[in-house]
Amino acid sequence: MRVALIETALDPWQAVQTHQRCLTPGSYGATALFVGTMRDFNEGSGVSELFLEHYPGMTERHLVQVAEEAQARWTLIDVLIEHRVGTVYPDDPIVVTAAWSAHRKDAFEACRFLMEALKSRAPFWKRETTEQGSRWVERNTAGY
Amino acid sequence: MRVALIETALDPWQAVQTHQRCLTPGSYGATALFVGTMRDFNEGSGVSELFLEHYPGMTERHLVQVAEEAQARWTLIDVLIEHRVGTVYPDDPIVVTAAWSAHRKDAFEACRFLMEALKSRAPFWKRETTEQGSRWVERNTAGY
Amino acid sequence: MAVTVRFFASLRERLGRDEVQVEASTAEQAWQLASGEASLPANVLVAVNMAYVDPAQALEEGDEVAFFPPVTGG
Amino acid sequence: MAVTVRFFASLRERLGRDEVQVEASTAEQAWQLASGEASLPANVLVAVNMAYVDPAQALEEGDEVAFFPPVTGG
Repeated sequence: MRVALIETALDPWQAVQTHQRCLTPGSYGATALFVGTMRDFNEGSGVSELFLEHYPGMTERHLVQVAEEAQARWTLIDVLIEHRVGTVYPDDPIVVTAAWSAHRKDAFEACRFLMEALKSRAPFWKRETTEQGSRWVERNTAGY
Repeated sequence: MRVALIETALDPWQAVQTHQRCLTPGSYGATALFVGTMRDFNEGSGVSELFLEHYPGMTERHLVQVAEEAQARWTLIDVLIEHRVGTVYPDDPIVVTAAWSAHRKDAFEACRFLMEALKSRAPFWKRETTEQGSRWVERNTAGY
Repeated sequence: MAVTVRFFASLRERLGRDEVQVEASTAEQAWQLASGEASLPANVLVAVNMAYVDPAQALEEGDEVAFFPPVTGG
Repeated sequence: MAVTVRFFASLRERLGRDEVQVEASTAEQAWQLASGEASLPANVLVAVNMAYVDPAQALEEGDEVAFFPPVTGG
């Protein structure tokens, strides 16, 4: 399991490839991956910049809990969560979640669970900068 | 939309990154990806080699139909399907499906649909080589 | 109708043939003539001109009729 | 109990404070003393020592009590 907060540029494809090198070749048949990327619009406004605040200590702890819960609920070979903190710009990756399994059902469901659980529990807060100034994002969009 | 049959090594991470360069930066917030990789075991036997047969013409046509159906059913920015044909070995990627959307719900559901629809409709057949010789795979495992 | 019949994967190996020309008016009849077997096995899929069809479908001159086992891609 | 109260994100900005030391026996009471507001807004989340808790939970000496708005990561 790998869980990390990233303060500089997050490269999700590199993160997954690097992590995958630790897995036993031939053991997994299914990799499900999700990448959340910063959009340049939200709720009708252009967004030029996003600040990602977190709660050092608590955030990492909850990401680990989410990863452990996925491993308990599905038959997985491994999971990965990396999440940006600090200031990001449009087109920057914000988060990557991945689940490796022998079979695709477990990988798909676990990967989606990682994202939904992370969004509902891990203490991160987004403040976005628009033409009208900066504002805190009040809620996430529905995931199911 | 990109749909391709690949006769040489398939690099799913490169495929996704290359395709993503065609998309408008900042337009998508969600990328869901699935990679199917060859395992070295199946139904209790070790597998050393897998031959992927297809029906030239019909296979491509059905991959395009699957991609178009995903785009009709979900709000997507783009989709990608690449599938290996020919002989593959353990740890080789066999298939990648990806869906880009503004929101994660559409990306997750469409990516999973691409895989399930592809597995149920696109004419591919696997013949695997085990210690006992070679055998045709009779059916896929359940996806939902 | 003169049609081209194609077999794929395990079906091609079992029947020992790949492509056969026959005169048939339905896919079922094309199966009988091309495979030499009376009835189409329940799990065999049928495509005419690369689209899945019901085996009872009427054929047209020059159609390509394909028979193959359940697909196992992905 | 002497506890450390921490505020995050929009709550920190609205209250104009980041970290406050107070003497309180529950998280709710810690809120009142640290924020200067009588009641805890319904959508404010409460964590004690980095675990989510009910605001009525009793505190222990040295606890870290955090208040923050709905989380919006991912």
